[in-house]
Amino acid sequence: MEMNDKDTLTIVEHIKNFARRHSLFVLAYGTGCGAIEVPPTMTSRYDAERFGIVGRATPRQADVLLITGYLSVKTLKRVIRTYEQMQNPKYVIGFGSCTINGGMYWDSYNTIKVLDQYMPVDVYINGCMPRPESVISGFIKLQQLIKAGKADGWKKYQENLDWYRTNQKKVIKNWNMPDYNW
Amino acid sequence: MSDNIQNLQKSLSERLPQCSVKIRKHGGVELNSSKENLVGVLAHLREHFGYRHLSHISCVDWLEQNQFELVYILWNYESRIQLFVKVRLARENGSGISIRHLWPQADTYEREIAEMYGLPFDGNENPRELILEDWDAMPPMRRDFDTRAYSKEAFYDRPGREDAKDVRSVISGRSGEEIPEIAIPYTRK
Amino acid sequence: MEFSIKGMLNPLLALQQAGKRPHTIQFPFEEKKVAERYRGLHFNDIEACIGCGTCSTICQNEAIDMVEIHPGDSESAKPGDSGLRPRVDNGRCCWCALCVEVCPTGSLSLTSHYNYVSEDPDSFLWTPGVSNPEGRKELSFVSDTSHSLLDYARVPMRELEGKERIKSFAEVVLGYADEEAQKEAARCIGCSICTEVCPVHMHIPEYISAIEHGNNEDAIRIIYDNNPIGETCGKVCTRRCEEVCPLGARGEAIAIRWLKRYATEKAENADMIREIVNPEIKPPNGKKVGIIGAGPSGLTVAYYLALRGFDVTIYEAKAKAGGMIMYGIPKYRLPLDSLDKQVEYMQSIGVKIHFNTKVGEQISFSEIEKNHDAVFIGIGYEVPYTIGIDGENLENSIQAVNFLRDINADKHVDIGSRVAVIGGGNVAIDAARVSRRLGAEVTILYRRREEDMPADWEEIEGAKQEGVIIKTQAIPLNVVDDGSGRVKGIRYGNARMVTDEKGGRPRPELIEGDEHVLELDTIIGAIGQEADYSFIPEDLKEKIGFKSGRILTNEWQQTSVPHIFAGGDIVNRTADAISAVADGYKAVKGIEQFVFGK
Amino acid sequence: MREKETTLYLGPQHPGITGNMMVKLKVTGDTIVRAETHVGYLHRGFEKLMEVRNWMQVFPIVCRICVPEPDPNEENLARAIETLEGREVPERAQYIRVMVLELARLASYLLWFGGQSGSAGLYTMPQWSVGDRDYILDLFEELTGGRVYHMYIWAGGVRRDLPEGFADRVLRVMDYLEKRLKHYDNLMLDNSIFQKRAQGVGVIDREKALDWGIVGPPLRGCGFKHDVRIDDPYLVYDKLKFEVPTETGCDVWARALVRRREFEQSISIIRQVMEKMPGGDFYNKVPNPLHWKVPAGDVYVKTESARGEFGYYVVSDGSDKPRRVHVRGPAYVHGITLLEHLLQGANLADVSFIMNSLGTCPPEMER
Repeated sequence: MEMNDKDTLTIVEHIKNFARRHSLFVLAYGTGCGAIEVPPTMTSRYDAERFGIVGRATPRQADVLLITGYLSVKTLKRVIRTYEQMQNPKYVIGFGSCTINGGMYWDSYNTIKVLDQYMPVDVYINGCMPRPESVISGFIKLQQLIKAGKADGWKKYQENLDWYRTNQKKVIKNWNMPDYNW
Repeated sequence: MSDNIQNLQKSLSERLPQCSVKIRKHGGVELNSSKENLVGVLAHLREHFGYRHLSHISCVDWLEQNQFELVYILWNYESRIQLFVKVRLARENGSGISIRHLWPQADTYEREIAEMYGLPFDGNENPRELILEDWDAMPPMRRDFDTRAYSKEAFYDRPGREDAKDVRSVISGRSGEEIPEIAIPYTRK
Repeated sequence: MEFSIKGMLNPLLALQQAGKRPHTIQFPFEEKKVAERYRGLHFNDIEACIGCGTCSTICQNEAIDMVEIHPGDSESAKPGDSGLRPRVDNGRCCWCALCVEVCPTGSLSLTSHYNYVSEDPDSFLWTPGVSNPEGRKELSFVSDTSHSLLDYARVPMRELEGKERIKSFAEVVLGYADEEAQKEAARCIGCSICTEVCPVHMHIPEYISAIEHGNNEDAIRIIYDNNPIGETCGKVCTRRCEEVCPLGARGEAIAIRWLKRYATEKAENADMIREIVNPEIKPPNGKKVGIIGAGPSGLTVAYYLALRGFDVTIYEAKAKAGGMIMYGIPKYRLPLDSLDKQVEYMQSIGVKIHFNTKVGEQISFSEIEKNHDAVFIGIGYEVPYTIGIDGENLENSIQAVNFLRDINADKHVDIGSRVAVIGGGNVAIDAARVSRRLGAEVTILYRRREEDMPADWEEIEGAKQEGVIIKTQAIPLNVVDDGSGRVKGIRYGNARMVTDEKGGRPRPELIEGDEHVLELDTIIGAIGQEADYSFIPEDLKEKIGFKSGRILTNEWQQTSVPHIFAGGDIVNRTADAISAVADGYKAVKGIEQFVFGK
Repeated sequence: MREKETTLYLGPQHPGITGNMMVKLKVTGDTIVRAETHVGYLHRGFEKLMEVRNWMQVFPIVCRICVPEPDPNEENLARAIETLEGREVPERAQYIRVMVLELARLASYLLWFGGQSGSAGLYTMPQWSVGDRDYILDLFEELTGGRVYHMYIWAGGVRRDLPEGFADRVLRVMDYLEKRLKHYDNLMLDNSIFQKRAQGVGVIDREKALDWGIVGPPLRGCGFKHDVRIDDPYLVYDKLKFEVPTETGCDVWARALVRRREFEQSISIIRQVMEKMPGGDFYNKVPNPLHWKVPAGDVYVKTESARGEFGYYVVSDGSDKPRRVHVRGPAYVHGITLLEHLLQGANLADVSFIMNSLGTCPPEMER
């Protein structure tokens, strides 16, 4: 039942996207200070599990990578490695100011400023740090994007890998990481 | 309390004549030691004065005097008097002396200072990087390291904010005011 | 260790919680109301904001840019407003709200709105108030003068007591001590909004900053950069700068005038000024400029032209330089030696002044014209208007300008013990306060309300403290004479204020029958002055354009006769020293351009 | 025959680790032979950034140094500046600060309750305690305008006065938490599983703890009574009555008990503070922040945070920017020297359990 209209998703895609957006498994990696608002989001007061958002221990099991704020160069290296280990489709949510334009660490010698130079970001959440409500809104936004077939950062990453690599290697001096095959 | 401090100051000056001892304005007692005497002094304080708790080791870069200052902050659980031991070291090619045989946690402090200031510690040749990774510029905590310039060079800024204007130049441009050179250092930045 | 029964059963007690209503907030279906002072996204009241940029300066994240909302805003903004408005980069902001705490006008606030997500990172650049006009209704973390980090209270100026003052002509204002000045200077936020409304565009934030740092000599140099009578202005300036000071929006403006006074007084004599300012004097360029009138505008022209290598000569009708600031301002506001010191300094750098040389009497205008490459006229308004009521030409009905001039020239004036001053400007207040010092009971009669008085509020306050009675809404009707050609009193009528149909300011209307007579010895008229142009030859007068008593000039103070320039009260309407200095400063450029044919 | 040594990297991405850090372990079987702590993943160069910002601009930065409990940082910096300047802090502000610090301690302990039992596999506890922690965050939000980062305590006092009726709401939350403690005990401290996991694990010798600069609950868990609030009192702690609980087990269990008992003490302190809260000013205004200079000098101030002595060494050269702000977080020693020591010979399964018991907090180790 394929439809020829380029802009229309196939029925199969629709079903896939339905499944994807209602089981967003989040990788438990607190990369920055925004991680402190993740436990309240996940636990009883805000209970993100209502939306199928569940924490997962390893990148292989996870769909969503939360970049909870700033990334030091040292963490960036681990984050890239983690991101590349995640299975497609995968999504990245940027928490707060630091991921957008450096936030309060705009002149720090050890943190990157613009996250989307190094990896694709699907949704940004306003705040420093974002409240649990904002985090949930971020997830809802991500669900909407998935539904519309627009959360395709992972495709962008594959297509523009060279560009990302160049940027990544500019800050990560010792690139001793394996290449992952998606 | 102040009696205790004075007694302490007195007995410290007697027992450690190689140091200058003074009562600090903001509490506690301060000892100034030379690099050579430092380890002996600290060991003595620990053994005979009850300064068992090493709170902190800090380093201050006095670029103007071309010196590093190491500050050892000690605490006595009984007398409850803070003690500062300070030592000045040469900034270029200087080195401190490790005290990790006295307090094992000093090891971490020394590694950090070595990394962040480029000040090695004799007796602590721990090669592991503590905080930074593959750092190849000047040690970042040195006063002459310009973090803004470095960050501008190393990272990207998001474009879109180039149209920002400076209030002072807008006002002076509009009024035709010519700001003389003598005034420029006083202009708000 | 054994497992205890308790240790195995107690955890099961958690089951008690089953069946209890969960405390989960069902966001987004149910929203928790955020706290009243929550720090969410910014809102800026665009109307109240004056674009001082203090928010941008305090922001440690460099998250705030000052931008034009519409292209050209910064060009078209009214004075007292930079035309720029803050734009916040929410990719930088940390919502610490320091910007709110330092906003002098209180226009910037944080709202309770925080929830914003987007896939577009560029959409996080917001202009508060423009991007979120609805934010006005959601204000939460707002600025308040009691919490603000800015100091809204001025360091009070020490003054003589009212009773002490009227005993002599000693200067009323005592000046700031070093500490006071530094404390007052430290209040400044350095925005430079004030510089635009200053007619001369003095470098106000810079010299204030220099004072704050204790670098008074730098402050003096900065002041002398475009104002050679800074000390005079420091004492008597009408200080429009203070009217637009952002701190004045919710508190007291920086005491810009007193700070200038403080700095300039640090140079105690002409030699010290010379030493500190140490101006660069260009070698003579062979061009000669004649200046008529040694008032503020003439002195300014002379000073800066002399520095530029011109041969400058001033022709002054009176025995001392200064014009109206010498003869029109009482000594308790501007002591004689202060002015002398400034004039002496100017003479030391090569300004020549011919005193007691009235043009048209001792020397003719055409002679000056002939001997100089350019001529500057700065004669000021010295001829008083008459009040226009019956009997005002009686013997002891005098004019304030003449009265002040005579007093400053140390002449004896007998005003008796009861005096009425007619008018509400600074000259009226001066005349009243001088009369107090001569021992008289003084009443000021003014047509409108006190808030309509053109005089400085500080002067009005000062007069009140000294015991001057101010009768407002009182319209003089006629002078009552005692039959022997002397004034016995003045008949005035009380007035009510009626709104002007044309939208102007309310005007007084006489209340029929509410007339009174005030008995007195002297009437002093102070309702304005005009200029005496009689020295200008008729044929030249026709060529120079006039409009309602004032000479028309271009932006460089050049009249329609190219080599004649004019400035001060005879050109501008503001009638204050600083505008005269500004005219002089512009004329310097005009003359330079004219002489060298640029 | 010698068993084969394997290298294991625990973190930085690991669900059991306390924040973004890593422990490199050499193990034989599941016994740890040697452990190395690797930090720096959260290094932002705060101390450098503070040197290029003026004294007022430093305030929003310091709270980010310790995410779970930012207020001791604010208190330290404020007190350091006040000491250098000789600035008086109004009494009301001091009481408010104590309240804020104790609330922060409670919030931090609630998070710890969750972390400690979560790392033992008791997943109900974090659902409760982290959820309950939110009520304290609500109080913070009402008082300061921010949930996590408060930027509330600053030189000269506090930023805003207490909102109307705030005391009632604080006391209501205290009553609630006190009631909840019983439930926590059922799930955690009275639970055989937890007891079995905690007792005799992560033992540190008392003398070593003293020599090594161990502070806070780990030290008090060794039976040594040291608390900055008592030993070097600041604010109005000397006017309040509270106990400093100690335990003698030197193990994870002892530390847990110490924290559990301190929790009650903090509630009692907050109640006293609310009762004694004086009126008057809450802020002694600092000079214009754009050119505020702090007199030259150096000072070491410390605050008892939930994890122990939190110290700031602040040097001013008399200019408008700090010369040096050096942070001594309790986790600096706990997370590196002590953790490496305690992990030697420990069971692999206990790593995150021990780590939690020490209150390891990476952002304060590397700033």
